[in-house]
Amino acid sequence: MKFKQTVLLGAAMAGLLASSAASAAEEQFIGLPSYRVGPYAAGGVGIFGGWIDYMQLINERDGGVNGVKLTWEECETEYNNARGVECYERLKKKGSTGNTVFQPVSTGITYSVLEKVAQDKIPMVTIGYGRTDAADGRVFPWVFPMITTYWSQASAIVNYMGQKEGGMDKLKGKKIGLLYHDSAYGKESHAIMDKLAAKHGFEVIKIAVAHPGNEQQSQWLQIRQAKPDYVVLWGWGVMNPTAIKAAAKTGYPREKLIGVWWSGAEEDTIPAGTAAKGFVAAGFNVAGASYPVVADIKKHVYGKDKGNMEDKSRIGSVYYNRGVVHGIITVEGIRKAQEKFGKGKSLTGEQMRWGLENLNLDDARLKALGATGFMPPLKITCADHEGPGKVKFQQWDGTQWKVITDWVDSDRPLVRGMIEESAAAYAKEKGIKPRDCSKES
Amino acid sequence: MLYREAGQFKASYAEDAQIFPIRQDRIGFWLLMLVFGVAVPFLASEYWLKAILIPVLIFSLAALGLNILTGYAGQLSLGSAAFMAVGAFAAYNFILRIEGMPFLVALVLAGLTAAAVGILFGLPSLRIKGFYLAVATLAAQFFIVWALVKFPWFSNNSSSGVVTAQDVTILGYTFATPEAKYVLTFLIVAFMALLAKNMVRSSTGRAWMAVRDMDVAAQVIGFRLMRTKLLAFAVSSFYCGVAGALYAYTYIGTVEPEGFNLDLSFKILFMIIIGGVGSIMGSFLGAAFIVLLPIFLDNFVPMIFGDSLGAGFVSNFQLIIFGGLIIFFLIVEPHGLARLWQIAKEKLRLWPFPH
Amino acid sequence: MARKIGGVIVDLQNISLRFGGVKALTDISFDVKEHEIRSIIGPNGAGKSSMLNVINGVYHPQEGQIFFKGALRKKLEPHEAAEQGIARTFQNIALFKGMTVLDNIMTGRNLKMKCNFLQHALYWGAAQKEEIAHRIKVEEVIEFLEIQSIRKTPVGRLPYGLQKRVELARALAAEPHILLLDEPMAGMNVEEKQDMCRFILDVNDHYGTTIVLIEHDMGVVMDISDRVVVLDYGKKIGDGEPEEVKNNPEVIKAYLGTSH
Amino acid sequence: MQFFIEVLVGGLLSGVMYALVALGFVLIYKASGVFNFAQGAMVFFAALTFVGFQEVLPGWLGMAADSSIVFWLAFLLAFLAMIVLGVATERIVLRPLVNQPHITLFMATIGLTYVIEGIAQMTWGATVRGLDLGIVDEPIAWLMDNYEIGISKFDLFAAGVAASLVALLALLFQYTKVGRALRAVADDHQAALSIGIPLQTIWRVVWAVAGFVALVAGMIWGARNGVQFALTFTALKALPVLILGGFTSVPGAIVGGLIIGASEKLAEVYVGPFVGGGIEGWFPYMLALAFLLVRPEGLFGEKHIDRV
Repeated sequence: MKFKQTVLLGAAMAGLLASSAASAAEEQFIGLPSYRVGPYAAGGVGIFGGWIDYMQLINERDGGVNGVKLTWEECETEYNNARGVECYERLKKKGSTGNTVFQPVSTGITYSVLEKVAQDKIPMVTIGYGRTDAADGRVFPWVFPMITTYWSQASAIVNYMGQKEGGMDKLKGKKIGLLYHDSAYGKESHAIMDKLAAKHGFEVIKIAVAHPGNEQQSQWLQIRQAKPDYVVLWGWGVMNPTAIKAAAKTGYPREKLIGVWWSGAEEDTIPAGTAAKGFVAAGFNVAGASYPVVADIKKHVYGKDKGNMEDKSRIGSVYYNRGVVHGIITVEGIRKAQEKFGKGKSLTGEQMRWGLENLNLDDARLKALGATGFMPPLKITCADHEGPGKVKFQQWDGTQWKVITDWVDSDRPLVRGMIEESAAAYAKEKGIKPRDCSKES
Repeated sequence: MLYREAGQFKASYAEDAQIFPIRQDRIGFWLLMLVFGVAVPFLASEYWLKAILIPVLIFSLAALGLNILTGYAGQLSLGSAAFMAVGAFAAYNFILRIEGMPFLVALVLAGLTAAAVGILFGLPSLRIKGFYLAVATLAAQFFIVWALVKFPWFSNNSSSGVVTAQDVTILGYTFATPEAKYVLTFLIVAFMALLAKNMVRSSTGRAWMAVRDMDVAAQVIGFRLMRTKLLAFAVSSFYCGVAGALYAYTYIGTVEPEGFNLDLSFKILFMIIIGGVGSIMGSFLGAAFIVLLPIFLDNFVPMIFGDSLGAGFVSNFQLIIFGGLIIFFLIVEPHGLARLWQIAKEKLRLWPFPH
Repeated sequence: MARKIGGVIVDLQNISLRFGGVKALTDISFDVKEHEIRSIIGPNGAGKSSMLNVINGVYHPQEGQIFFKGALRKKLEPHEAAEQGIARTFQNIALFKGMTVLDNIMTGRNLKMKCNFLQHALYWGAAQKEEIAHRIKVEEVIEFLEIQSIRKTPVGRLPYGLQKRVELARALAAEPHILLLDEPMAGMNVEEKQDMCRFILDVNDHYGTTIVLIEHDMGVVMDISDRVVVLDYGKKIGDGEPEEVKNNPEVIKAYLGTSH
Repeated sequence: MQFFIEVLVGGLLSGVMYALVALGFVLIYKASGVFNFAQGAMVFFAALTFVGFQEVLPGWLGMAADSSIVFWLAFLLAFLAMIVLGVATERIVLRPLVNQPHITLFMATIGLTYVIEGIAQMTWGATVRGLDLGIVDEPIAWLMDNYEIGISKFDLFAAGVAASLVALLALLFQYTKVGRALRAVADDHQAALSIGIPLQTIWRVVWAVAGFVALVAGMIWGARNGVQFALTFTALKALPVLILGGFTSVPGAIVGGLIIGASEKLAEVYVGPFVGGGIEGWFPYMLALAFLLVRPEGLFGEKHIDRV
């Protein structure tokens, strides 16, 4: 019985593999694990929509990257590790040169394939999630937690508070509440916040919210008692609007409530209604449909009715634009790699890895992409797989997000120190000899 | 005509009590073992090994564990994933903290740890029955996952709460390739399935089933309710714990509390319901079905609809089909795939003379 | 008959049992002697089954004392009663529906099996030997009750009469000293009843098993019992040899349903 | 003291919200013995359908989005959708599974959960939506000013809705023919059948009523936290309420909800800090479990005596 099933399914899948391999030519295949059902779908639809739309834009407007058409295939993971691994394995050999780059958009899946990508020689890019210490490219050559990590973000948020207070020294003696999702994700904030508290002399009050976080009465009563000067909202999903509403209910000023980038999208503020007005959140990309890159997508992709979004009003939303950033980094990595390995050629994962490691999106390049101010300038090196570590802060004005700061820096020395320490421990545990970056070309 | 037992006589009770009393079954079974134990590692692709066969084996083991508790001993549990988590974390910590800990010993210790936790959460079963107990087992599900997240010691102070499983090394050989991991998983699962089969066909299994079918009568006959139920919880959790450790070490490669959520508990419950409650083979059939169904739909649904519909539509449609098929199966064959197999065999036994 | 009735083995004194406010048994005393067939009769709801439940520890009376083999018995659980050699069958068949006839009867041997679950898991040496040794015993019972042809059938598929017989087999497999039978012949036709009577008498005869029997069929009761106790509304209204009880005016009143 | 009262009252009011969801479970379990795990998905589906219609109706009718006609029409349509869902469930899922073991029916409702979730997101998309019932979620001013106790108007409103819903259900059960039939069915399926009560009709009615309860619960939870997938998780809040109150008791659901709500908040505030907080996920389950050990049949459940 089991065997028969196996054979039948095998036959079905072999057929599929054959059909997708037939259309080779000069193409670059991108395997795209996505989630469009369940609780994660709300963000997923935006991210994957923006990402796919950007790749579509490159195909439609530019005829691909130097003539190499981008192809992709989605694979539903439901944000589940086991399904993610299956998707990774399914996608990795597809296309003429296999999967170019894997971006799981889930920390759990990132960890699950962390060692596999090195074996299979497929680079993994994790933007705004994943394994923080993988920013140390000497220990993790195949993993790219690009733009910024959770630790950089936490320090950038503290820097923002310092700015607001008129100097980092003013943070001394202040109380900062940390309202976090009681999960591995939320607890990622603890170590860095403790270090920052010690450095700047403020007090951190950690308050856990049990998943899913649709009830926060007791947490906000605790906050009201403690009267913190700021509250960092390290939340996810329904926890965010609930927190914003509860803040309003307890009379906590929304301007002092600062969300992380998984707490600062339209999905988090709209359900909170008027209560969300004034709420501030960090982001490594900003909202808005007026950026040339988004305008181009509207023109070249939606103009030809090839867009991925069913709900077109979400184009330019935080998550959508985050997807566009995913697209830009994917495409620019390919472009960079083609410069070295031959323009107009399909790349292997190994070649793509080089492209990503030498990625340099400076102001000029961002301008050419139509993404000035949309995302921070980005330069990746052999040792540093993170890049700028900067975020902008946006404030919800009741109907939309308004950018209120320029790119705010993180505490680079502190964060980098923690990253290197943690990566070194991993290297020791796994017996990895870190690369010598002076020898890399 | 091939499947016929005429002429096979049992000369002793030992022969009559074997697992497969019919010769053709024995041959078929050993063929199956040969195929999956020897041929598959050589023939199957990396994708099949890593993404389908290994998880099917591991989930089969977890389903087997739940089947012992729910199918044989009649105690409905919604917390199997939590016991898998206990096993995974126990194995990780035993290997991490005890120098030179052999993998197989760690695996047994992981199972025993899960068994101990299982006994603890099994205690309420002495007073609570049915859905009340089922909901009570959710306490285990939520509490265990919470504790594993809450106390960083369990994940060796990993900042993200996710830890990477160590290499699997037995007697100096490192199981690194998918083939090696598959064979190891296969051997462990096959061995434990044999143990389970032996337990359920002997006095231990009869005690469980007696408690399941009518607990008052079981007591009157002399079974001790407490010992029987707690043993079921312990053995079941042991199996789930080992499955959890294998999940971490030979499949996913990471140990993360949130991977063992309520959803996984439900999936395992589905496996035994679809496969067959109170059937060892059913656990395997159910696990294969539940692992393969979404993958099959993932390939199949877009094949029908093409790219004409949005990706969101396709994903949701698959979810609907998944749920619908489960309902369909429950309606068509509430006793699961194992029963279908049984019926097919009985038909085959009589074929081509139906009377 | 070769058997000899011995001394008192179970002695119940002033037993009262209540469920919440409902009195099931009120101040009942009676005894059972070794090797005898002791019947309990009475109308529906008289407390007969409760009586058996008190004897084997399913119910715990609020008042009264139980002497077992001459010693005062403490509050005990049903499985402890089983360990003392008390087996029983139930009014509404209490077989294990998901198991085969053979497995059901094998459960009767559980107290005599000494291997633990680890030995069972390996099914090697002692465990296998033990299993087969007990299987031989069970086969004797199967032969005795003439149910060889159905041994591999799931009990759920059997007709009522056969189920009753399997239940008896399960109780007999335990080789009990005392066998409590709760309406073993209910719902049977004449032929089946005759078979069942024969089995009961044979058990009593061959193994010397003490039997406590609840039965509605007066003919059967009067035929096979050594002594009969009569309950009505949880109270004892008669006790003695069949002839004696038959002529007891209170019993006649209860059974004919004249004014209460 | 003032803080304690605030936690307590807040907890009680949260408990009402849990009870609202638990009510749907109780209704279905009472009438059909089905432990309907899909209740959470029904809450989500109902709320999403309501806001979905609220979005599309103004376009269809050419009315202003905030018109009360749109509101009530959307409510009516969402209720209709729940009736259709209930009737379809009875016909397609329950009827073929009648007389199957409880666990089979339970598993079927988990399958049903996936179907409902899929239909909901397929029809209306995965977008998170706000829902405005026109009641602000703010503390009552004079309580705040005079006693520094923050009690939300919205929470009081929710409690009021829950109370009226229970009253309505009580009236329905007590004084209508369907209600009497329903109680008979709850007592004994076989007996009810034998005196000619049409079981299928009763089930359809109950599922429709449970759908209505889900709609109300979904609207209130949705107005509080937004209409999104997480509404399905409200079921997890309701389960401990169920075991505490008993699966078959409407008053049990209410009292259970109050107990769970109050004690979980008090525990989070007073015990949580000692163990690192975030205990609300499992505490209600542990509490219910501890309670069951003392009273296995729940608060209002009936004691069951094994007859042999």
